[in-house]
Amino acid sequence: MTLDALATVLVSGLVMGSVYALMASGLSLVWSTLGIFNFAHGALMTLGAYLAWTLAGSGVLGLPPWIAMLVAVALVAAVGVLLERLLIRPFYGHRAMLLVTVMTTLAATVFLSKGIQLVWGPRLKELPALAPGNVSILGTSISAQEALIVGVAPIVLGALWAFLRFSSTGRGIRAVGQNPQAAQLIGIDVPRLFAIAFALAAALAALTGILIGSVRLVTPSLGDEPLIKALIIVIFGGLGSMAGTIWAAYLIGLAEALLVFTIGIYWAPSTLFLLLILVLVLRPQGLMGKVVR
Amino acid sequence: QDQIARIGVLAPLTGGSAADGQEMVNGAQLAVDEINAAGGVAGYMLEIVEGDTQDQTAEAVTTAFERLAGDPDVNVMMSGYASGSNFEIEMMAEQEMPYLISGNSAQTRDIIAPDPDSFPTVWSITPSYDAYETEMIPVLDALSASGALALPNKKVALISSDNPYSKTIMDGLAESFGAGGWDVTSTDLLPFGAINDWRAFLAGVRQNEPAVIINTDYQPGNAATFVQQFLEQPTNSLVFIQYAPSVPEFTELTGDASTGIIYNLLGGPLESEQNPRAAEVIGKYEERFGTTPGFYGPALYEQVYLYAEALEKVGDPTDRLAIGEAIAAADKQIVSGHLRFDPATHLAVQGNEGIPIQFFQIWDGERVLFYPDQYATGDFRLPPWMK
Amino acid sequence: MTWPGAARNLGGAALPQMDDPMVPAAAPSSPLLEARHLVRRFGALVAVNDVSFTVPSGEVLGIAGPNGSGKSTLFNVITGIPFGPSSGEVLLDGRPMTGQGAERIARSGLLRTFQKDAEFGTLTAFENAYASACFNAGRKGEEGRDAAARALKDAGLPEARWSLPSHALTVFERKQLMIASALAGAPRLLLLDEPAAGLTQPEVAGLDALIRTVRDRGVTILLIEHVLSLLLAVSDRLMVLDQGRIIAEGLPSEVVRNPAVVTAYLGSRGAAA
Amino acid sequence: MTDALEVDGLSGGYDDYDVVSNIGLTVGASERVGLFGPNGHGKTTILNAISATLARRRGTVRFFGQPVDRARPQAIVAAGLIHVPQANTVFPDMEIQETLELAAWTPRARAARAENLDRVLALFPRLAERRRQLARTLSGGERQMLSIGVGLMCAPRMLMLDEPTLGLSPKLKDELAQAIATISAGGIPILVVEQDVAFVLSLVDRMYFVNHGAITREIGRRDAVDHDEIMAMYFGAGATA
Amino acid sequence: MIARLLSSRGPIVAILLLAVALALPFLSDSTYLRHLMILVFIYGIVAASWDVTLGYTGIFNFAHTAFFGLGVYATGLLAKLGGLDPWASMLLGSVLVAGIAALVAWPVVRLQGIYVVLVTFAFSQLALQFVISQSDLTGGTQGLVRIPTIQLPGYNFLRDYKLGYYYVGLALLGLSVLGLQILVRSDFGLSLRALRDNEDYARARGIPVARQRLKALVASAFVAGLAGGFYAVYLRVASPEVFSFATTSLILSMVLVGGVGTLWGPVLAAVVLTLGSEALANVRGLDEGRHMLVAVAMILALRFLPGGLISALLPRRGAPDRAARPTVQGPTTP
Ligand SMILES: Nc1ncnc2c1ncn2[C@@H]1O[C@H](COP(=O)(O)OP(=O)(O)OP(=O)(O)O)[C@@H](O)[C@H]1O
Ligand SMILES: Nc1ncnc2c1ncn2[C@@H]1O[C@H](COP(=O)(O)OP(=O)(O)OP(=O)(O)O)[C@@H](O)[C@H]1O
Ligand SMILES: [Mg+2]
Ligand SMILES: [Mg+2]
Repeated sequence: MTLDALATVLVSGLVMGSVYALMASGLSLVWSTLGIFNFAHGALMTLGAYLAWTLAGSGVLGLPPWIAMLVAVALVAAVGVLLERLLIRPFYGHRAMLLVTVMTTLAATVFLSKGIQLVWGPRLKELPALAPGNVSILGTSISAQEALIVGVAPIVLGALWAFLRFSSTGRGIRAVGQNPQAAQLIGIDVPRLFAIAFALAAALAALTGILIGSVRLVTPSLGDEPLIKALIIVIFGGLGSMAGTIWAAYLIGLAEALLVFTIGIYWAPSTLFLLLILVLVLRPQGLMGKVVR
Repeated sequence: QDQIARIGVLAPLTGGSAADGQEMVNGAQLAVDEINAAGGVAGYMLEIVEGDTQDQTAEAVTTAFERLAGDPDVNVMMSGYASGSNFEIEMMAEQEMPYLISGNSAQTRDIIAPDPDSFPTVWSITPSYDAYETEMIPVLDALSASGALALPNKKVALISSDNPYSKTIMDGLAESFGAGGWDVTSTDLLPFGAINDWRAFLAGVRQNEPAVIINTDYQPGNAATFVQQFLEQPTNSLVFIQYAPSVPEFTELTGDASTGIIYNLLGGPLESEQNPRAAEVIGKYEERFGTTPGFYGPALYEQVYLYAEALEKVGDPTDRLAIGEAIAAADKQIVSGHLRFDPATHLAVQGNEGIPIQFFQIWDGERVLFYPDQYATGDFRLPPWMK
Repeated sequence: MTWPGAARNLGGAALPQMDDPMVPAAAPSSPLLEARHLVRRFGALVAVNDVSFTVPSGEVLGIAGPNGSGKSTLFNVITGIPFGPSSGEVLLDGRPMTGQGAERIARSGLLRTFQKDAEFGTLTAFENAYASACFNAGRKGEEGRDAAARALKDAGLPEARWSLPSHALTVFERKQLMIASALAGAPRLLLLDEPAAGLTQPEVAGLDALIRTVRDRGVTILLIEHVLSLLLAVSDRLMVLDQGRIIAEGLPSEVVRNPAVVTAYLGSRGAAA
Repeated sequence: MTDALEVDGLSGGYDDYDVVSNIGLTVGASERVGLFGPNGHGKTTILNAISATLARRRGTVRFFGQPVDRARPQAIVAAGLIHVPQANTVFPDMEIQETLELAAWTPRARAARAENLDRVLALFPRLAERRRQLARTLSGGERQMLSIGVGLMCAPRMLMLDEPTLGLSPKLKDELAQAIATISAGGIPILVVEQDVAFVLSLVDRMYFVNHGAITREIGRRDAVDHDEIMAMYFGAGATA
Repeated sequence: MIARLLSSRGPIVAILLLAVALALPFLSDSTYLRHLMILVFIYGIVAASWDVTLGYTGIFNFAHTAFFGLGVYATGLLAKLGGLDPWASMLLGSVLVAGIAALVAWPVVRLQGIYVVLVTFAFSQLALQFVISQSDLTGGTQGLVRIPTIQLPGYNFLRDYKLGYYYVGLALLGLSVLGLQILVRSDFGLSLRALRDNEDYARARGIPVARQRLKALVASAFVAGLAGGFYAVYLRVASPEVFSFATTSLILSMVLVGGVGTLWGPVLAAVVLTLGSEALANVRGLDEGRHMLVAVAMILALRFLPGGLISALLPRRGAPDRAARPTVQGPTTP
């Protein structure tokens, strides 16, 4: 491989990895704290992108892109709180909680994405770029928007990690996920932290949706494919391990870029899947996960 | 006092293709309302029943079909497209149900051509797609000959996504370019779906600098991304994109960036002074629904009229075979050209005297029809990125 | 699901059956179990550190030691559940067990209970015992139901509770069930991990009797216990672990006087017991 | 001086039935009180009802004179009534040190965090050795130590301990008894559920005997019940356990 | 056996339902209704067999729809390109699917809980990708059309207003559920539930966890493959959408709304969900709204019938109410 090609692969892997990491972080947050897979994550991404579109230039309100993005993120966080109340909280302690919440969040996905189609129609939308133009990294030209994602991702992820690790609310969220009863007994307001965790995850989803939406185009199915990818990354990264998730995101992004370069885009996804299966057979506890025993 | 004849419209009303589906129903409704306002046909008032084919799964299509077929007043069905494979044609034939369709003509032909007599009631108003594969070179030659375009070399790069429509066209193009003495530098195939990164292909293009770049993926979103990424570092090449630029969304998404892109259409609305029918139908549609239709709205509009004329002739909607026969005899000007059916394939006849292939170039958001000459609305111009 | 056959067959089943073919008579010549240089590491921590011992057939070997001294880990590596040793090996009747797969080890007669509750929560108590009879002892159908009923009776679980899903049982009943299901699986060596934890004194007394009955039927027993009254009463021999190593071994009455044991494990009050 | 805990007519249970009913008990301002009785007869349920971790409960509970029977669990903890649950696994994927620090959650507890942490680590040196070990990998006894340590980190004004000696070695049990005595000598009243009668007798001033979801007997220190009498009580009640 | 069958209300309800199902074509001659019922039968089989792995064995198997889809394609290819009799194709197709399931099971039985989702999901993506890429054989995204359909001597399935398909479908459903019922009530079924409840403990009681899981996967895949085979000969087309996530979530909703860990629950939910959402399809102008309504109804059902639809018909046997302990639980890593 020439140095040039290597740079291309690196940059494109970095872009993909950053996107994946952003997508997966919110999902991982909910998984590692509440112990559920939030299948509505993708729909929340889409919702964020559409809300931002409505608020920003092309939409009704014509707010500056940055403001529109923040408002949309806040709105989606509120939706997240609502979803937690309606879809998650009633099922705590259900004997098949994991599966049932898969279903309720899937139902929410249907509801949200059909609702999005009703409100915004099936046509594609274009979000104004937060950073217009192109930049060149390592001699490879990418859009400034993608460069922005590469830059923003580590900041957001680092902040999230530090929040969970060091802030007391963050630690509380982790504790609540691991043992709600014990958390109650040290004085944690369990329902509140559940809601915070969900709101945070929803906000991350919206942010990701908006960033992706400004690189690609906004469609009602914007979040579908990212959801699947994120799911894979979260599981592969290791159960309940935020750091593992992030590593897995970048690793898979790079691996994918490399595969696309070597065997072409057509077989890259399948090969990636095969690789994942192989790795799991060799390391049954995921990439970074601890042996759960 | 009037009896009712219902028209079953199979359309993807929910899911990813809902925009097309809505247009189909709108177009049909427009025609039905006109006909009813004029007093109906043969003592019948027309009425539309929708069958939602959702995401076009076999069971969704069959369910929609059965639901419509179960209604004794439904004696005709029509659709832009209902499934990817057109397998519903067989069900139509089993029930001798008149069925008018406009999409997927290759699939239609594959099912009907081996034994056309078994499908007396199924007709497609779209011609065979063969012209997509064969007409490109003559058109390019004509442009070169006229001096409108100076091709720097005889290299062409092709790319497609893995769906039967695009892939068939790409393979056909590769073959005819090869036969025409061209050097086909790539025939890349991408997985079907949303494609966000065309850069691997474009990198190859920048190396080879082919005179012509052809993307046969038909999805407007993908095409828009393609154009944007091409323009990041354009080469001195003619850019051709299959179908997608005909969709209004494409120009909305790309804005000025799409100026210079060319595409072609078979069976699409033929908007030209020589074919006033197209402007008329599109105008009516815009007035009624407030949006510019693509192809499927006008197509369903025409299909309803085809049926109404057949019913007029036969008089009895339940005489399905007679209706089918009456449709087969159609010989009229429609939005996409002059319609006659080929008895061997049950497709509309293609050609400059039938339904022509139309070549367009986008210029400042407008679509300029530059071929065939007798319908042309303007001339081909050198795209802004070419020297 | 209830098992109508079970209740019907109970009347006829004589309880202790010495001639039960699945419970072989003691073979005094060679030890039933031999552990050789067992080691289990967790990163830098050596939880079980070069432990070797033998258990003759028919014996009750008590195991004591401070918290975290490696007792439960020792059971883990012997039975392979959930993990085997880092090194060393375990022999049953002179045949090596290590690396065989946990269910094979269990089926050759090494049956354990767990320190934390373990049961098949949604299965009834009876099904819990039957599953063990069926899969561990290979007693299917009628025969398995007999064995399960007998084991439940032996363990003292009241018959009225047999058809409850086991997660609905009380703490003590679940302990009884865990032992019953081990018994139903035709054990040769029974490994009990703190069976008396959290039990009331009368219940401990009941456990004492149960352990003796099982032993008398030819089942060899390894018993981890912090409830000294029980441990000292039923053990033929006592082994004390500290920091993964055996620090004392011998007759219970002697071991409890060993100063090392007193400092590490018993403390002042324990020594008095 | 008001009692630390006054419970009157307390009932509680699961789904649609009561496990315990009409419980009345008091714990004096610096008193040590024991609860004992056969397994499954509702001791844990009583503590759950007091700490409001049970959805279904009725009756009155006063903590240093303040009614807390309508309060949510976090408010009760904030008031300083700390419940150390039975055989709990705390937070399986957290390290020991992290768990203990987290346990000082309420503002009151956070203020005394460093000091309490030192006390806990001094009480259970094993926890100090293993600061970075994940709770899920602890041995049964170590986990119990952590669970008690968590309770102490909450800056209790009163402690409710549910079978604190479960799985502890004799030596540690001893040390724990002493520690509890020290804690309570510092003015923290204690309500302890315990099966080891010898242990509980040596520790408490008063005991309640819980049987079939009700308190059936109160035994003062001066009543000087002996071991046999207690056994008799169990045998009278335990047969239906 | 008979006595045990009659000892609970389940089989009586089942027999009643069966009687209704048998009589239905005589009560209504609508081919539309018959078509819907045939879909119900097919989805009922897929959902019930999925529950053997998902509910009874506790394997987070997301490859079940892929097994169904492979059944569709295997039968379609054998009958169309292989020229085999469609009946034989259905059977051989399901055997093939069972074989593939055994291959998938190889990594699956070694993995813990949620990792199984990844492998099974990856497998179904691979299966889809494979089917699409082999377009010369499978027709790619366009699908495989004109699959020969089943025949009986002197009987034409195509001109009988779907009566024949109806009864074949019903028979397949009956046989599949009966077979699965026998399976889950056997000692083998007991061991599946045991290892679902506590894997390590199951090992400690001599249950060969990996082997039982493998058998459960293979058995449920075989039945799903059979349903796929019938789907292929009934609709006479095989298209890649059968692998789609939409299909997976439709059938998953049947399992969960019907009641996890039961066989009749998913079948019941197949009836309710299929007919219910079709009834809404008849309301004009509801379009996307109809899917939203179904979604809301599903959440409500999950919320207010935690034991599934089946629990509304049959009170759970054996355990008194206290059996269901509503304890709050942390992340479950089964
Ligand atoms: N998976 C693991 N990872 C790291 N350390 C572990 C693991 N399992 C056990 N340990 C440590 O190994 C030591 C021995 O544990 P073990 O459970 O065997 O103790 P024990 O003797 O049974 O104690 P107890 O009487 O308290 O139950 C403990 O210090 C424990 O913390
Ligand atoms: N979550 C629950 N749901 C339903 N019933 C329960 C639940 N927890 C406990 N029970 C029942 O309540 C009764 C009392 O249980 P509790 O745990 O209060 O008893 P206990 O006296 O603390 O017993 P132990 O000494 O075994 O801890 C028991 O019969 C038990 O089965
Ligand atoms: Mg232990
Ligand atoms: Mg208790």
